[in-house]
Amino acid sequence: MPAMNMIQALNHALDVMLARDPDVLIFGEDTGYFGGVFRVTDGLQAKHGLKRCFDAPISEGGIIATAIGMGAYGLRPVAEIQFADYILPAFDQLVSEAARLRYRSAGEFWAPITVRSPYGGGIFGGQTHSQSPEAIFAHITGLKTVIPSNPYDAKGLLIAAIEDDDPVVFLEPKRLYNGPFDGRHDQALKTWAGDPRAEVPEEHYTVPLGKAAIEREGADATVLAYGTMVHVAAAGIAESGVDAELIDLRSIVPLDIETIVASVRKTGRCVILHEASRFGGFGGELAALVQERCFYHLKSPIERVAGWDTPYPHAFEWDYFPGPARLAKALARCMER
Amino acid sequence: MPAMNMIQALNHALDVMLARDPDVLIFGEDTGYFGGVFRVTDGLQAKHGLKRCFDAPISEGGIIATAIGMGAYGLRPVAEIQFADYILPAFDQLVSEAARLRYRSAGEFWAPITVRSPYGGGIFGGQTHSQSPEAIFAHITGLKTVIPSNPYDAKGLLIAAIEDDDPVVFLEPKRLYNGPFDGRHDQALKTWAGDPRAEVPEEHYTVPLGKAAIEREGADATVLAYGTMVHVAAAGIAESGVDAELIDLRSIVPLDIETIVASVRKTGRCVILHEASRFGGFGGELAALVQERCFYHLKSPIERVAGWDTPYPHAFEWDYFPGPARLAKALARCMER
Amino acid sequence: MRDLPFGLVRVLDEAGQAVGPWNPRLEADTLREGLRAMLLTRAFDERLFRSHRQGKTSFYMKSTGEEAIGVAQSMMLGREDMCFPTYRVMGWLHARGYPLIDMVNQIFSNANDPLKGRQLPILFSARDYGFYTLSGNVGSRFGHAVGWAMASAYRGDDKIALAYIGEGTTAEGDFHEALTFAAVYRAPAVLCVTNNQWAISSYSGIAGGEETTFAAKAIAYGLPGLRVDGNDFLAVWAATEWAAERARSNLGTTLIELFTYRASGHSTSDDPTKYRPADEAAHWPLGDPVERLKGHMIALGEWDEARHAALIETLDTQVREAVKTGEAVGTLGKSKPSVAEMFEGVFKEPDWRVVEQRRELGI
Amino acid sequence: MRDLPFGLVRVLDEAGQAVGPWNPRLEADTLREGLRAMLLTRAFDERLFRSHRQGKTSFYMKSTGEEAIGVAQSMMLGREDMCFPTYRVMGWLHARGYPLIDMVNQIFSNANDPLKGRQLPILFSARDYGFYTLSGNVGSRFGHAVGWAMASAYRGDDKIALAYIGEGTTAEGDFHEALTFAAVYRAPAVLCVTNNQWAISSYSGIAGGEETTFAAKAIAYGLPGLRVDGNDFLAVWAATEWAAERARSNLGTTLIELFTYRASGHSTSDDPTKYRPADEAAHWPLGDPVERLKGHMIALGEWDEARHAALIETLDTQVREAVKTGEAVGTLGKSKPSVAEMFEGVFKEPDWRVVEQRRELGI
Ligand SMILES: Cc1ncc(C[n+]2csc(CCOP(=O)(O)OP(=O)(O)O)c2C)c(N)n1
Ligand SMILES: Cc1ncc(C[n+]2csc(CCOP(=O)(O)OP(=O)(O)O)c2C)c(N)n1
Ligand SMILES: [Mg+2]
Ligand SMILES: [Mg+2]
Repeated sequence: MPAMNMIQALNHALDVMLARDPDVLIFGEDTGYFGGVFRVTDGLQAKHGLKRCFDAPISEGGIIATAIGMGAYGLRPVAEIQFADYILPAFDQLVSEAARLRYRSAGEFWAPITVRSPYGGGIFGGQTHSQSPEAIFAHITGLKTVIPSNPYDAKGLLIAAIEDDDPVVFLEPKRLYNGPFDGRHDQALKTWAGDPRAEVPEEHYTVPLGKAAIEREGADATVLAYGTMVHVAAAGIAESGVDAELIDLRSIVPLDIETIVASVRKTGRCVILHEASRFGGFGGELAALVQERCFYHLKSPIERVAGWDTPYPHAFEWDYFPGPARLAKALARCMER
Repeated sequence: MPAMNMIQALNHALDVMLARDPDVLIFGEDTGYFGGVFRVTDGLQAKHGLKRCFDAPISEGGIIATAIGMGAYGLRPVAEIQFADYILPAFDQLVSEAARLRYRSAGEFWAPITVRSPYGGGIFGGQTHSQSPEAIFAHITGLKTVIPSNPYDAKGLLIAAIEDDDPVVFLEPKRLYNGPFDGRHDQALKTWAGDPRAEVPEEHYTVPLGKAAIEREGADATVLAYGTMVHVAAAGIAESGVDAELIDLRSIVPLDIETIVASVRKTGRCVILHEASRFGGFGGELAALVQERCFYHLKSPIERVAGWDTPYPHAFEWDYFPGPARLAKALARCMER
Repeated sequence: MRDLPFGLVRVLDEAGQAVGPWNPRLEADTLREGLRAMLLTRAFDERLFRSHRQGKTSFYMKSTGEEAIGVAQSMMLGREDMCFPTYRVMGWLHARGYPLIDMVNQIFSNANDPLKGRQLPILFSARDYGFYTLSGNVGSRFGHAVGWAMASAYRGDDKIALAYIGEGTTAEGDFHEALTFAAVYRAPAVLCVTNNQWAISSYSGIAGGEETTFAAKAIAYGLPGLRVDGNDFLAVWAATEWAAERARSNLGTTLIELFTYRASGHSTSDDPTKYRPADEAAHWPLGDPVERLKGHMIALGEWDEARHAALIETLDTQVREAVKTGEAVGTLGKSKPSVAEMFEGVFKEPDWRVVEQRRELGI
Repeated sequence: MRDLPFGLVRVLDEAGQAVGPWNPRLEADTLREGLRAMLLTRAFDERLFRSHRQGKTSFYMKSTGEEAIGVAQSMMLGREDMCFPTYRVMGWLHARGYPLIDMVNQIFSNANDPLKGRQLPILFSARDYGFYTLSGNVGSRFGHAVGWAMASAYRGDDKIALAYIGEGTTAEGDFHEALTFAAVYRAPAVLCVTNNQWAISSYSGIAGGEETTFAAKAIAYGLPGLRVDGNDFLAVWAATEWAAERARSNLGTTLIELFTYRASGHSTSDDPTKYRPADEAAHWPLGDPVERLKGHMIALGEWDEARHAALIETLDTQVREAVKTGEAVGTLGKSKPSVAEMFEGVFKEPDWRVVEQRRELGI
């Protein structure tokens, strides 16, 4: 099985789907000839032709509107939004249209579209190349939101998203494209080479939407994370010395509530970790659900470790970014109580 | 003191501010000659002139962009978005621009704008005239979100919002425009007449942003609500027979965390009520905060009573709408545990 | 081509004659069918508007004065083509024989509502009739038409898309984005601005209509723009035929401004006397489209007053019967689809949230 | 006026002579000042680009080939006017004497960064220099210029707004919305499309540039549209003067397409050889704007090679000194403003969330 970084795994997923399903096509800003600013669509136009993979005008609303129309016709478009920060001009299309087509038309029309977008921080991208907008999608009825944390999942989840008949926002943690990153920014860069999660089969396979992965088993606390934060969490758990169970949610809608609840009932403690700013973030929903369903098992308050309630601040990336030390502290606090 | 319904109180606030501050101006779709589809700007153009209150093209993004530019110049524009469902085309302007101007420019520019918009259900408006989008604003750093529940607060909060130097999303519960509504849709319509909260002073006054109101004192549980749900909560509490404290948040950003925490520490139980669909809604943030800060005082899980996780369904308005009976049940459940 | 957007395509002259190069030379049967569908649209509007006043529905919107548009374009285009409508082209469905009773049930939100009670009245969806799902948001489907048309071209099909947008709504970014994509990808689409001179209370100048024509916006994209008398059934037909032909020959998109007039209020929530002269409608600048087509047919010797009166009578009876049947099923609040329908169709397969919530509601 | 958008306003001919009706007849000192600012822009770009390669900053973007635009417009407009920039008109600041050291500190995100470490390099804000706050999102400030201009008119001031948008970004809804408001409210604004033929890897055709000119988009709004040689300092000046005059006389907005060429890569993250011929830049279709102005001044007898070389030397020294001073303060990651700045300015007054979080971080 070849080792792939996340960019290669995603590229592979697209390649497989283009070859397999003539209804799949790919477009976005710079995704055609150039192959995307992060190279995820590299080589696909050359291999599959201009009709299957092409460039779009700089118009995120137009890109999603076009994709919805294609989806309504019967195609399975995969649109790339260059940075998740730039999904916002298309937010109305996603919410008022893509997410609502099936419901309001009583099943006459639907939007089997996938919207891929690099998200998250850790690359010194500043305010508008670093944000994590997952919470505003999670609240939208009719929209699925998927976030892989490694190459194997990235390929399998992306194929599942494309094959899904509902609109999927597929957020790619850009800090993980070239290697796992545990938040220790002062250490040497790691690549995916040698990581078992980077062994990616050549062929078609799926990782089902809505199934979390238990990344590490543990007895004393549960850590909920997704995307880059899965790696940060692993480092933070190690640093804390707490025997914590680490759950990689993989998709936040649909959410694997069973795995979460079973774990917290077992451990009695829960820490939620995400990059997005804390207030109103997806951690709130997770905390609410956990305390609703595990109240009598909880030994200490559910903690949220997250970005501060400020815009993403360029020079203060590592002050803002919720790294392993902050998670370790939260775990320690849980254990003390 | 004259009795005013909420439309009159809001109209009055605008009138007072137009008279008082030459930098205030008002625009939106149909807000000029016609006076707005809900009549909130009625008569203002005739009284203050075409330059102070006028019509805008059907372009929510353009309206907010224009308001931001005016705000950067030094004016205090008040923009109306005809229905909160239609703020979405302007979401990027609110998030990427209005909310971030001050921070990113290190204080050189800011957007002292107020965006008024009728929101919420209960008027058989169907999917796109009934939604409650507050959660997606609450998550945005740099944006304030205010929701009055009665005419007195409406006027005082709107004046405070206009005078505030930060961008404020001001959501007006449209079901309360003409009278209080407790969710009992099968009963005779009530008007604001005779309600002490409808006694609205003629003159300028403010209700500060970030201060909740204790609508009812109680010992055994705390109910958190805002907008229309304050009235529904009062009815639900009465129906339940539980001695619950009812807190009207009035603004969700800034949030009056002190009042909330003091109450839940006192009562030991908490139910959160909102119209928006539950998953990812603002109730999640409230639940997370409450359990973080009141964990050892909580006698039962925090409950959330909210819209179901479906789009707003026209014919099923009263099945979807979280009415007093559902709150009463939640309170009863809390008390049993 | 740069001058087309500043003219006005007309066929019917003041005397009711079809004149000029745009005359589509339609068969008399086609004219009669068009007149029937326009009159049906009007009869239906009148009666259902009254149903609203009687509390039988939550909402209604009329197409009065604009019936030629939806009807002519519906008849002209093929069954496989798709229209991306606004709420003001119900004539499209009437021309294609969409069952009146289905419409009535949707408007009454009753147990037989084909949209299962999920959507506001008249925001139809009728895939088999080439009618894309409507929504309350104006403008946001304009770009879907372009994507749909691109998909048709991609598959090598010869279906085309036709989309409508109100002149007021051309101010939305959606309009510009749709036209940009249409031009860049040469989408086989016909994009129409229905300029009825009003957007609720705002006259067309608030959308830029005093600065230039709406058809002239085509020039910004290097597309042909036609400005057409939207109250002239024959002109609408001819312009649509021209644009459809272009689209089907892979020559790309045409923008058509259909100049018309909103003779009624915006919706049941509106009182137009608050913002425009009460008698403005009486001076319809382009005349009543129904009267104009009727006059033409009479001039041709293919129609007469007696047949006209009889047709109106027949159509009104059809509408009344449909309304009666719908009322028997139930009107707003008196009948509705199973509450389970509230929870269906959020996703293709329900997830645990709606499953649990359905259980919580005991259904 | 409908033909203007299809021509090309030029002043400098092949021989370096200023010819034709648009010649702004500038003083020699003005030309020298323009040349200086353009050369400074270029020198600054070269050196700071190198700083990025050395890891001293996270990001940089050059204006190479487009210097005439920001510089001429900055010099032409008044100190009270406001420019709503893109990242590619840094010449605006250089022409107004914005301190190089402030720029360098911002680019190095160091302790003296005037934007307090909160913003990506070169996304400046410089109110006192008539330079509105930039952001990573393209297009979203275009409409702010219109609102700002409307506010000026509302107050009875005679300040005008000038905004830029890249040709690629004209596809965004923001572009259309800004122009619609500008036309409807007759905003005293000058709206400019910098058509440098590329949007990262996409040629201008992807934004519709093969179908018509970008200036022609003005016709959609009934506005005058000028298409101008953006590498011709004099033509840019003259067109801006004309448009500014219109704006100040309450005649409303002008759309100007500035036809130019992005001679360098998109940014430090970009490798243009991946998508365009490596030698394309060598064949700049309109010539290097610096060389063209220099040639003109030499032809006028107001400049010579020796002075040119000396000026370049002086400017490079200035830049080097500023960079050295900035480096002494610190470069990316080696120095930054107080971490407290991360929590300031979210709102005018901090709320409890940032107060608590600051405490949690112990600062
Ligand atoms: C995005 C959005 N903004 C605002 C509205 C409110 N609204 C409904 S209809 C309408 C007027 C539309 O006018 P026009 O486009 O001219 O169409 P017409 O009604 O005249 O056919 C407005 C502003 C809406 N439905 N959607
Ligand atoms: C809203 C948004 N979408 C996408 C991007 C990514 N992006 C940055 S620059 C750029 C190209 C812009 O091209 P153009 O408008 O021609 O300006 P130029 O760089 O040529 O000056 C793109 C797509 C962005 N910054 N903002
Ligand atoms: Mg209209
Ligand atoms: Mg460009």
